[in-house]
Amino acid sequence: MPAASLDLDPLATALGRHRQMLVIRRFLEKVDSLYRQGKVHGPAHLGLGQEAIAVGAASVLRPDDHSIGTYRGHAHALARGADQRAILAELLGRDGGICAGKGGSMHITSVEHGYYGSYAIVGAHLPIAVGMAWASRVRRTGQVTVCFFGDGAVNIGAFHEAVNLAALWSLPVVFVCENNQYMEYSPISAMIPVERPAASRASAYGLDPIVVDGNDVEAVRDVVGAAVEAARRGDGPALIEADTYRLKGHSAADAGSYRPADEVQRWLARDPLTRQLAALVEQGHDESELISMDTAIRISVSGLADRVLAGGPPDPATVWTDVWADGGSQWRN
Amino acid sequence: MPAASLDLDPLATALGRHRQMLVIRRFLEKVDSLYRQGKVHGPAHLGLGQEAIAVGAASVLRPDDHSIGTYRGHAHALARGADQRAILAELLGRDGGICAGKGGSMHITSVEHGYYGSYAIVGAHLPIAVGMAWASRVRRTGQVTVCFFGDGAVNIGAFHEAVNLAALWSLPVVFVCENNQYMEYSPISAMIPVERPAASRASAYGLDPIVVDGNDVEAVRDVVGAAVEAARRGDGPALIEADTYRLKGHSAADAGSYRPADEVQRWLARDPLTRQLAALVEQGHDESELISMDTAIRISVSGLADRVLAGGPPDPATVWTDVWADGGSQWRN
Amino acid sequence: MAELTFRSAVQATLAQEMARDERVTLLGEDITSGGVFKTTTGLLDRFGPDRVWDTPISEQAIVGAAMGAAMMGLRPVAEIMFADFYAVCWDLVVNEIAKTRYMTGGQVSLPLVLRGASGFGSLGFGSQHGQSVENWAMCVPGLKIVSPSTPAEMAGLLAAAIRCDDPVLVFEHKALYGAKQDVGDGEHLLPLGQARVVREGSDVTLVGLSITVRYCEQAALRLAEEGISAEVLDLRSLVPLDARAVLDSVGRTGRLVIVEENPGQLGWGAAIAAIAAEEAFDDLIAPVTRVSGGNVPWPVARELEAVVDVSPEQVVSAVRALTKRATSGARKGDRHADQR
Amino acid sequence: MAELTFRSAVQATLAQEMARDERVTLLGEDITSGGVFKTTTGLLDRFGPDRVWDTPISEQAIVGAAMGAAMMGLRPVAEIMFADFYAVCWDLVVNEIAKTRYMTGGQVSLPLVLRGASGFGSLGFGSQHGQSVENWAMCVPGLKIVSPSTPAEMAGLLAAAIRCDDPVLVFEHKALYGAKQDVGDGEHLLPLGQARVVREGSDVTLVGLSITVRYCEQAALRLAEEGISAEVLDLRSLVPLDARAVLDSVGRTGRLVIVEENPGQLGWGAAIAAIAAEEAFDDLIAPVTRVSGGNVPWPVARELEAVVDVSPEQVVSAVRALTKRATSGARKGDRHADQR
Ligand SMILES: Cc1ncc(C[n+]2csc(CCOP(=O)(O)OP(=O)(O)O)c2C)c(N)n1
Ligand SMILES: Cc1ncc(C[n+]2csc(CCOP(=O)(O)OP(=O)(O)O)c2C)c(N)n1
Ligand SMILES: [Mg+2]
Ligand SMILES: [Mg+2]
Repeated sequence: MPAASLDLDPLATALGRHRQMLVIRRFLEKVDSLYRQGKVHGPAHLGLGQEAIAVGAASVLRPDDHSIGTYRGHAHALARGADQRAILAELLGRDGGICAGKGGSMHITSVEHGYYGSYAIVGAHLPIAVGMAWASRVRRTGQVTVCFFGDGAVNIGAFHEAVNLAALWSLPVVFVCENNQYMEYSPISAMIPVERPAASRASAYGLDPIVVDGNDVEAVRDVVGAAVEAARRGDGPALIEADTYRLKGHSAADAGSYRPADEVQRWLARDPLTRQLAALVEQGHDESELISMDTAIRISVSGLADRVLAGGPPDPATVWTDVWADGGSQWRN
Repeated sequence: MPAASLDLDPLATALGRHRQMLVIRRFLEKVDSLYRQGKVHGPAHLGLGQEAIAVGAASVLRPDDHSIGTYRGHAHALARGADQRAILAELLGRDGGICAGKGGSMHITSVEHGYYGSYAIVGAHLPIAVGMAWASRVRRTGQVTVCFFGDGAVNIGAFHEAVNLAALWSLPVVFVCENNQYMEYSPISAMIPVERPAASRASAYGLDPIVVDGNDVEAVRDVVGAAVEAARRGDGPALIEADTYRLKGHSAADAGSYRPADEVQRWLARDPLTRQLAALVEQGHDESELISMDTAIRISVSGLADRVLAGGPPDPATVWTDVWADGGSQWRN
Repeated sequence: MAELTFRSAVQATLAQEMARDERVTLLGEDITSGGVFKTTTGLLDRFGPDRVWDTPISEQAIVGAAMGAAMMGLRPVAEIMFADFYAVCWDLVVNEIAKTRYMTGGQVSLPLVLRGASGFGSLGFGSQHGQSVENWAMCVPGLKIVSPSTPAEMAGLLAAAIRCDDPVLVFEHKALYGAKQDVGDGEHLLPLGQARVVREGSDVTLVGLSITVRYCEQAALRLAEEGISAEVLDLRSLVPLDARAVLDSVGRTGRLVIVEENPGQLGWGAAIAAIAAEEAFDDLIAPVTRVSGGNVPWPVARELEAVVDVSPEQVVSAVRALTKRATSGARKGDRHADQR
Repeated sequence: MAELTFRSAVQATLAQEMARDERVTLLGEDITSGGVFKTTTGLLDRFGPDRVWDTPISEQAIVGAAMGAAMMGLRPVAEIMFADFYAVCWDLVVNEIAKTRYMTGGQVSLPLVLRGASGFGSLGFGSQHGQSVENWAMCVPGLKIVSPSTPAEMAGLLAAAIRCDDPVLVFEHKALYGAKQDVGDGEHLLPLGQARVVREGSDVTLVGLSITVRYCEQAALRLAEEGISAEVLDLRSLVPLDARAVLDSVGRTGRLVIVEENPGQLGWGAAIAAIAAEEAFDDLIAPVTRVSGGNVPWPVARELEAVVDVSPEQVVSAVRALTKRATSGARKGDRHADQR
């Protein structure tokens, strides 16, 4: 990354990354509680526990690089710097939603921050990511696209076609599989004929099998960073499998009771925030300061939520905008 | 295979397999010339040069085993014993066509002989083959399904989903990739990021990479035979790549001029029929007898073509049959 | 079955048919644990792993497996979690399943059911999880299309679909899953292709499918208060289509309002309207009217959903417009004059 | 461009637009060698490998790549060899491309074209390579749908599609590829959403699209010999739809016959018929009639194709039936009486 952007980059330091993970964690916890209060219309899939992947990856991207993800995409939008208020407004169906109330929780998008959207058909956005990277290659812009998807997505055709074409055309795209161990209710291990959902497939595309501890933000930063720079150099795509775990159910409506208690415990012990906190303290940061930073974040998020909730609904007339480039939706005269 | 079926099996001997390859070769050559005479309505994709795969594989199947293939499927139907006359009638649009004039060259099917059809959307029949094998497994019938497809099909999503599910469920299905080196006009080597279209992908499904000389009917018989018996035993699926070459263009309308002359020459030297003939002579068969067998086959095929051409068209009223199980096509009252 | 929800009607009918015919075998994502909409709860325990199969997220493989197994004589019932996902396996549905019996000259039968949640209902599922796609399937000959409107209808039509020797797509409107109804005891079985007269009337015919049948009923009640007598038809299935029922009703009422949840650009309602415009021309005393979903992808914010979703109110005003309309000069004005 | 075939109109227009705008980039199967239908011949040589990309058989990746690149500001033109293959990438087309601008609140634009061979035309391609699927796309808001009828139309509409900032599906009827026409010189550019009056007439309006426009013209000639004056409209595009042109014409003729190649079960013709039945009710003096492809998967034998394919003969007899029909008592019988 050019030094210039580094200075401005809030994710440039371990502390900054910890802070960003905290922001995401507290934001998602707030969404979870708002959901329980019936204030979120429609499903909400939270990335609780997977913050290190979003932040570690975002930390190696240039402002003009691209990322794209799934319905579990809030963390990725926030990691790129998307507006918390606009995202909350979208989730709460208030005016000023980041998708104008037309996307909801599953389609959070912030093109302004290089996050090209959250897609809710499993696998569908991998071919789209390929196209984004294809454009960068055609124009030789040096931009890289990072595409996040789940472990369950490796079994769908679009995954195969996308990774295969990216490899064939040697495109600057880094595929990051967030292996949180589950589809909706089924453990991924029961749904693949190989050991690992993504890494075990890499050789089928002439790619190296890459596995990283997805709950270690610094490890993610290093591994994704290397892949991004390789892609930028023109060395083609990478397929990275990041091991992680979702702290809650598949969506806010799911208690996740199908998960063995000891398994949950094991993973709780590997919480990316606890680990980064410990690392920072070891590096000499004052723990109490870190705690009060967390407190400040909690307070700001809930204050933000109150303000957004106080807002009004979107103008019903806007339902007819944004279908066509002319801004409207007229299909006949 | 049980001895009983062996005795009846025309493919049980090397001579019988040679004879069957000759029947297919002369049959397809006849179709090619009929096409040039404008007597075939619609496209015709010929398996000229790929006879050893069809015959070698068919030779290890029980009469109650299943096979399924692509628009390039005439050889597979014939290898299972489908009626030459009914197939020709289908190709020539005459009455008595094996698909009643509703399938044409791309959809030759003979369920009576265990050949469950020719499908013209690349990759689509692989998931169907998985279902056929799934039924055999659910019912524990010991039946095996062999699924033939081209090298170009490995890049489509359906291939990935099908082989993956077959491996996960350990189904009795043997996937045979007929690697004839080309898609339509593009060499497959230019369209994959790995060395081999199928074999290089096997490990992604926990399967062994298996490659066989697809122009050697005995080698095909041995390799497919081992996979079929393993599947029958319950050891799950196999993915076999059979190297071969089409002697003509992609379809009868294509001259195949995009193929380097020396490449064509190299492969002509490996013609499966020439090789089997040589092998038989070496084993003490009388060459002139083999030649006259060939002559007899040519004569019978062209006689058959004349008789079929003399037939009338299908009854136009039959266009309204066969949509529903009740035999009709009524969708409203 | 007694009192059932729409959801439990699915589960109970699957159980009933699995018990009745051992060839009935289920596959789908997360179905052994009951599925996302809890329509397969308990079936694994009752029928065992050979009858209920969890699959990876591989809709092409799921639908292809159903097709291949059906060719072998099983009677697979595959769950497609949300109807929107038919798009990822559309080739298997419309190019393979719909055509293979025909293109093989009748050599194979495909007794299979594809079923799952569908529809909008302003539940906040948005554009990729909220579509009603019965119209997609109606574009392609060779598929039977069922979309029930009540728990009893679900039980009777799903049983019929599973016993049908042809491929049937069953659409379960997700906003109806919670609907309760006493369906009485014993086996439920309804014919495919027979519309249901939900309510008789003489001034206008309201045609609905799935959730819109409710909207039609609610509209009919309000219209009755205004002295307008509305006949309500539940099509039940689009293929086979009971066009006669619609034409007969229009013959009596002279007016037709079709209520469809899908966008009106090209919905199933257009097929009904076109049939009426051609075959009921002399009976119609007013324009054929469609009340359809808005022609945009579905939004999520409640206030936006309300604009594009169809509603009883829209049906009521559509009917008012037709009945207010001067029928003088209309071909059948006289015959109907007394009724206004 | 002077004399062009439908096929060369595609090639020439692609070349023209690629020369005009360096963002126009092509991808598809075997297209560098000209493609299966020879619609991209010579473009690799002229524009180089950065502008013309051969792909594996991966339609989901092809369409997804076009979408992603369009989001980045390229103007990709992806070839889908046969329209039937949209089924293998339908999710990218209808759930992603059609919806992403909307579901992101207008954050992205998708200036892309998906084009390729489509249609039946009794060429022996059968059920999996012979479908007209404009109706599939019309079911889903968010896609523009163009289906040209002549070489000149192809040139003008393809250019418009490539310059359009929205996703456009262009259907090239394979039975028209050989059609020749002198298209004059200079750049061709037509507006999207403006129907073409192919021939004026006063007794009946014939509405066609793509190849059926020809059938309408041929039918009109024969009808003229019988003293029946038929107006022929070429819709050119289904979205945007020039409904006004149809309604205005029916206002003059009082009769409407829609000619569509797709199966009539739910074709684009139903949308036109439904609009007329609702908005031209007072103008219609005869039933709205559709001449549609048979409701079966397409067969291959010539004698069978002839039964399910639409033809000028069918159009002629449909019109005869309408004009013979007693118009007495018809709402507009008087006004039109003199014309019979
Ligand atoms: C094509 C498709 N099939 C099924 C679904 C329903 N679905 C939504 S999320 C999900 C599980 C995805 O698991 P994974 O890929 O591991 O992502 P995660 O939710 O764990 O982040 C499923 C099956 C879908 N959205 N799209
Ligand atoms: C989904 C799909 N895409 C494209 C095509 C057009 N097509 C027909 S055959 C073919 C080449 C297939 O090559 P391969 O799989 O190697 O089989 P082969 O023809 O060599 O036997 C293509 C691209 C198709 N039928 N289906
Ligand atoms: Mg997961
Ligand atoms: Mg090949």
